[in-house]
Amino acid sequence: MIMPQMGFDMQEGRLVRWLKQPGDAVEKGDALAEIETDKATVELEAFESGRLAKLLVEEGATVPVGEPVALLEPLAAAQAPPTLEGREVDGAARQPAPTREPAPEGTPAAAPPSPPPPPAEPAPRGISRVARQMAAEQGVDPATLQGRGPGGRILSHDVEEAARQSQAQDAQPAITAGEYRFVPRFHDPAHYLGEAAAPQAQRLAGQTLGEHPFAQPPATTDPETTPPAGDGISSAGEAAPAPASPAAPSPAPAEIKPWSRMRRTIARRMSQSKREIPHFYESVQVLMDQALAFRVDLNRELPDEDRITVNDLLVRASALALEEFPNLNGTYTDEGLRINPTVDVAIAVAVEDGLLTPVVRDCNGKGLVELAREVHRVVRAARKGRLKPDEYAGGTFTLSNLGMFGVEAFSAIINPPQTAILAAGGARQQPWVVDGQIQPATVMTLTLAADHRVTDGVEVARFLNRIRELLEHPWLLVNPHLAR
Amino acid sequence: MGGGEGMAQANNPEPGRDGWTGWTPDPPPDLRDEPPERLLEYYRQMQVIRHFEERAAQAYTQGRIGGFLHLANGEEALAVGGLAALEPEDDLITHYRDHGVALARGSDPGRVMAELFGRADGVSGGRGGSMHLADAGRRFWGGHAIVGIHLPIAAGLALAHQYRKEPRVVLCIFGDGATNTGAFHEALNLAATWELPVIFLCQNNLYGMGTAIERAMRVTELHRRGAAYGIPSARINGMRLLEVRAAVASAARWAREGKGPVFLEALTYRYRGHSMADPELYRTKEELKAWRAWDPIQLFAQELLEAGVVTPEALRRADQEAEQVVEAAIAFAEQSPEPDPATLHHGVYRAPLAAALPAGGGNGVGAHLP
Amino acid sequence: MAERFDLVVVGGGPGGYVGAIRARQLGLRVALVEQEHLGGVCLNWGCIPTKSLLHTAEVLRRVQEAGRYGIETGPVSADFGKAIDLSRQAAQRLAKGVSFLMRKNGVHVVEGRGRLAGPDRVVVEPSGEELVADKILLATGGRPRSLPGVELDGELVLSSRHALSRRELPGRVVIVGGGAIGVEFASIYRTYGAQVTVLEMLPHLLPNEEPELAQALERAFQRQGIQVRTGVRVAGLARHGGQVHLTLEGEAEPLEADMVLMAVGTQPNSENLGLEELGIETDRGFVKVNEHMETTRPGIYAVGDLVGPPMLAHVASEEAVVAVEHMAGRPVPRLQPERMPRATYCEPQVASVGLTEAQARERGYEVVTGVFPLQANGKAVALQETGGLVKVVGERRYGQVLGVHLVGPQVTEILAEAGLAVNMETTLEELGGTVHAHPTIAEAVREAALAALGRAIHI
Amino acid sequence: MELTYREAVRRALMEEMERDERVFIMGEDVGAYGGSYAVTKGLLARFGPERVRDTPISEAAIAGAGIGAALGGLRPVVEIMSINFILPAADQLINGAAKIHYMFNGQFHVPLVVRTVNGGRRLAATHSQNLEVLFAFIPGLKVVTPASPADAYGLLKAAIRDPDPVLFVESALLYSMKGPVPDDPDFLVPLGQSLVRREGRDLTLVAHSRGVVVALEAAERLAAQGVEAEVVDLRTLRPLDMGPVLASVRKTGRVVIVGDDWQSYGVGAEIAARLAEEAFEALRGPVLRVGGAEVPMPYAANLERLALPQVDGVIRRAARLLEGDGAWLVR
Repeated sequence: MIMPQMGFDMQEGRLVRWLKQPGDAVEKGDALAEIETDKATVELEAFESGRLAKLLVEEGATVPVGEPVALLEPLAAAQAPPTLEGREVDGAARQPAPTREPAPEGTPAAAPPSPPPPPAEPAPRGISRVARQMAAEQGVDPATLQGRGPGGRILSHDVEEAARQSQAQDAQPAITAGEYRFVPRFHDPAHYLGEAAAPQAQRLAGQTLGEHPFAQPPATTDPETTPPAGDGISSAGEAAPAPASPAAPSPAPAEIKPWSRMRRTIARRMSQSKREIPHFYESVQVLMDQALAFRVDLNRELPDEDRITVNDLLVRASALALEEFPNLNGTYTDEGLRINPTVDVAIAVAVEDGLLTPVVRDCNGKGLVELAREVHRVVRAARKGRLKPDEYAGGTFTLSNLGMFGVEAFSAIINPPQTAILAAGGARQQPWVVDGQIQPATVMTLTLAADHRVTDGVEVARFLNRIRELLEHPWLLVNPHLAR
Repeated sequence: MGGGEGMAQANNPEPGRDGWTGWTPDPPPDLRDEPPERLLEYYRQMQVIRHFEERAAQAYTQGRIGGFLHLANGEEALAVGGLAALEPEDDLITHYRDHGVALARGSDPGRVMAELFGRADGVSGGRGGSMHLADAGRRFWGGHAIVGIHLPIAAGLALAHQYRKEPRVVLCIFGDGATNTGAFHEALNLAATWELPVIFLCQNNLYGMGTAIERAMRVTELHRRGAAYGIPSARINGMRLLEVRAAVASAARWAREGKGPVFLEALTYRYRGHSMADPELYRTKEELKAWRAWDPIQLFAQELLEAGVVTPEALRRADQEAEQVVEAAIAFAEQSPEPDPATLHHGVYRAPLAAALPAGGGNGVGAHLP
Repeated sequence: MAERFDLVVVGGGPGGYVGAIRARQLGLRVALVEQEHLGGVCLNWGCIPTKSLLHTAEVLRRVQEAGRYGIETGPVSADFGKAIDLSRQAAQRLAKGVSFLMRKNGVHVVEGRGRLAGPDRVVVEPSGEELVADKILLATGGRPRSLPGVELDGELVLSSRHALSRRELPGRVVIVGGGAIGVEFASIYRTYGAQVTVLEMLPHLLPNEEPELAQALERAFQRQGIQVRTGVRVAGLARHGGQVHLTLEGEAEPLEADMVLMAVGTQPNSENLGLEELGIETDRGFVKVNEHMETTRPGIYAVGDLVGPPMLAHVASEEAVVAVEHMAGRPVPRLQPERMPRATYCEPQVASVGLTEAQARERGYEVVTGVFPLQANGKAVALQETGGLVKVVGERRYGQVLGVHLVGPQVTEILAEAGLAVNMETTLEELGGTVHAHPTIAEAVREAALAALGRAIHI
Repeated sequence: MELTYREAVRRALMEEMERDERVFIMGEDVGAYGGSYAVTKGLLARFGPERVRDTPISEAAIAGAGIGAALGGLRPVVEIMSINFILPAADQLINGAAKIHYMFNGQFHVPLVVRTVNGGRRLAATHSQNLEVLFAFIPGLKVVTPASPADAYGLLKAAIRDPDPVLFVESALLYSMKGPVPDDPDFLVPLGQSLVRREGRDLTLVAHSRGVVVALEAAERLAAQGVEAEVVDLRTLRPLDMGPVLASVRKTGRVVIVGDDWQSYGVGAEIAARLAEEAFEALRGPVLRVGGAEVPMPYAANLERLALPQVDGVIRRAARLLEGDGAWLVR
């Protein structure tokens, strides 16, 4: 690897930081190091896959364009196990550029040997409990912080500083007390390219199409890179893949990946729900053509950021129907059913390693657009890990929508202490018989799981039929009191 | 309105003629209705472009390519799909992010690479470089590197067709940033007014250099800008090759029938920086990852595989062919000589300078040579 | 011919020499200018010789109190001059150590007085040698202040520095100033038998510490026969023969003394440094710096007593590290002055780190405190030194430990634990949940934390 | 045949459009209105709206469409109503037209004529400029400034038949000037040839555009005093033909350069530099210039007169050269 030319006027670059170490496997396209030029800090990109054999240049060194900075063993050679030597920085490695000529002979400074270069200091990792809690409260991701406490420990000041900055940005994207920091906006492909989630996400894991790199499930399935889908909402649904059946015996001992806190919480709550709540299920099929057309019409009038999604329509329909079926909006207690004064719909949102259920309060106190806006806001906040505790607790009903993941129908687990959860599959075209004639129709399957202690089959059926009615006559979603 | 008599109306527009209707892009065809060889060729072309640009990037970091290098990784479907919809006698003009377009138009990869290397065998003789590729034989009128400059020129090319009553169209490709230049607005207005046969294909990759579209314009649905000039306009998914091809083909049909220009906004994304010196501070890695899930080549390959119209082996063969093509292009470019120094002053003008001038005194340059 | 360096350090105290070493570790070429002794006030005229004297006094006190332990010693005599000699030896040994460190690390030491001669150069007086550097670190330290109009004559009115070389024990000493230096000398002189009076303008000794600590100290001083006069102001000072008469505001009768020790604070050595010429701003003599210790002139940094309180050796050292790392473009740790540990070696010792209760309230914390008296600590009882306490200041929201305050035997050594707790932002639960060895004085820290949680075991 | 400058331009346009159906004109108000300076009057009726095209007020589009049409094989003659309005089109002309042939290695060429007008009377700062020199700076463009009806006629025909982009700068103040024009539809004045408009032995006056008229009048008045001034009309600013200028200066040793453009960095500056490089030994005195005052053009009549080259100014400089003959060498 050489010091790359990164701009027509670049003569030399400073190697700011190695992002890979000797012995590390390198994929084509990986960033190996950060290079600082006069204009910017850019990444040194690997144009081949292989293994980083040796660093020829120390961090901080300034290197003319075209001079080697590291040795990259191509893939074949890299198959050999890495040697320890590879980890050593060559003795002849370039020292940080001397900023002055060497000391003149005879001066005391010249006599002793130069002290060894400072060892690379370890990345700061620690975080105080105080800082961690504070970060959780303030919606600051500790991983984004650079600790400035002892040894790089992240302390409360660091969190406060970050929170202040982020608040300043939220409040006003102008120059604040400090330096202006540009925060890029996320351009969601789903927003621009359509409703559907990224194409690869639609494919079920494990499905392969043959022996070609593109035939495999894409590399993008790692959770970090899973594109935030248009409505990327997941659910604690029973459709979640069952634990893998015992795999072929593997020579290495199985590695235990510890449960995250979120997974533990989900596990506890879902087990409790299934244990304590007598679930029963009912499904209806809804013709969605009208709703989809209605949505398109509506969106034509709306600014981009307020575009209504199918999910929004489902929230709306559920909320309106719940108003008429307060039992399903109630909370089971041993003493009796608590009737909740407002309809607060929780929406299951897939996040890394689990799901959150942000709540939209008082759904029926809002107009459709306002409701949608609020849904988008809380879903966005959930994805960004910026939900405040009171934004994900205390819903009266949950909607779980896996439609955009190509799921046809599924049933979900009630989110206690709620009474019911609605599971929505995808709207897809299929033959439909009307008056003895087959014609194409866009059909969506809705499945309600309800608590049998609170309600019974007929009430749930009526409730589902009301939702169906609302969705099939979508203008009712704007004004439910209109005659059909 | 419409018909082939656009010119006659140019000076006598009907009062109140400000609407447009009647055109919508064709939907993409079913894969299974396409000849598999053709689909495979599209795939191969996209891979050639992808490899070509990757190797160019590498050559750039090695200092073998100079100046600016603007890559279009992620936008291959637009180039290949868009040009698949053109006839050979149609015109093509584009902006500086032009490698893929040149290759998709059929320019020789070796000569394109040689141009990047600044060699005599380059498509522009080494005088143009990455931003200024052109291929007269393929009616490829150039990569133009001043943002928006080529839109009026495209209108003029179309005017020539209209003037001669030839059923040819001009495909004019430009970025989202160009839609903020004065030339864009002037060109759209002129083309609309005169019903010139131009397809304005806006490659909306969401950023003009590092400025996100919403930071540069209030109307970010760029097709609405076309509509503002009375041009039939549509937004399409630029990551889906067949969607691009179908839309451009239906636009070309419309223009060819003398009904005037069409404006297409193709949404796409550039996976690399604006140029090689781009630190990409203006977008997040998450965003880049999210868009990589829409990689047009991967998307196309998966659709082909799912539809069962090609085999993984065939794709792999195409991959290999693409790599071989690009390696050969590099080799060709490397062995190509530098331009002859004696040609420095050649071709500033096409006309020979007035013969009567005294030697060394006349043409405004000769006298100043050392 | 000017010599060129990456960094020139002016001053070889704990700020200057530590900065120089860190800079060498980072690969810079460094020169250090020192006009007197490497090690600065701390080694030569501060921390180290006083600790030597305090230790000698401690030994003497043990012997004097031997009877309490049933040990008969007969008449005890002590040579104060010898104690002073020992303290000088300690200082010299350490100064040599610093000199060795400079050589070992390749710091080019220049003798003389450094003064800024330009944004990139320091001139050394009297030689006139010029040192040119990219960066300059000012660490010229401070010197004892006196009261306005009162000359430090070294005979009757002394600074701490004078006192450290005065071999004769005065009969009656008045110490003006009840800060750390004042109370440490009070303990020394009293142990050797002098009559000691400490005057403090503010309501308590050690006015920056928790009042509980000061009160405990004042009680102990009174038991030892040290007169403590707080809330008093010196109105006049007159020399009469070999005596000094101090008049206190509102009091007719003057205090008589054979010697007055001025311990009213430290002033920065910021004069004749060439600051004004370069437009480097100061505030009441202290050089103004930003959080990276950079002065208002980019490239020139200042640390230690020169930039203001807390005027402690270890603060100067840490500031120097911050400054040098910033010069070298490294990520710089955040300096939090209130999280710097403070140790005072009077008898009994006083130590603290973090916020006092009042400071914590000022900052809007919902404060909880826990106090554990050493009467309930097994080790203290065994040592028969139960005059002391530990106070932990925490806050309710996260349970963060904000401050730990100690008074009692050997508590300066326990301070390290408290410093860790505060700097790592330990919670009361964590501190209270950490098992401490029994019997130790340190157990009191845990108990105080538990007390703050309402769960102390031994009270 | 005797024609005005305006008629000469119109006649050249008509004849070329008749000769070659690829030739068409477009510009703002060239058709129904008849042209801002009435140059294109009657052409719409004669050639119809396909070939006489009124455009929107879109200078960039006009120039760009001209480039495109020229690339596409037509011979567009586009009109920019006044050179004061050409700046939006400068991008198209400088970054487009001037580059395309060279940059694409001769694959394409741009046979485009951009007609426009400089100067004016009482039009003040934004409408009186002589910006032709901006374009004369650009290799790849040709810049033509006819100063007589015959040259207007012959140069325009040559420009239309030329394969390269030509900026054809007419002079607003000369439109009504009358002069002989050959009655020959194939009369061409080659681009890039200067012309000696009047012979003389004592002094050389070099001029372009309206400056030529000033120089000729000055020469007349000098002749009355027995001084014979030679007047060289540059006619084409790029490519510049220095031949007649050098020949004349080698003969007279004295030179005054006359032009309406601002002196600094102007045409006169270039001529003076070329003389210093190529005819230094022939000079018998300093190279003097008479140019526009370095101010935005004022509206008031007296100020405007002061701001433009006048015959008197030329004569004063001529006198200085003649009277001080030899003195400057001693000094």
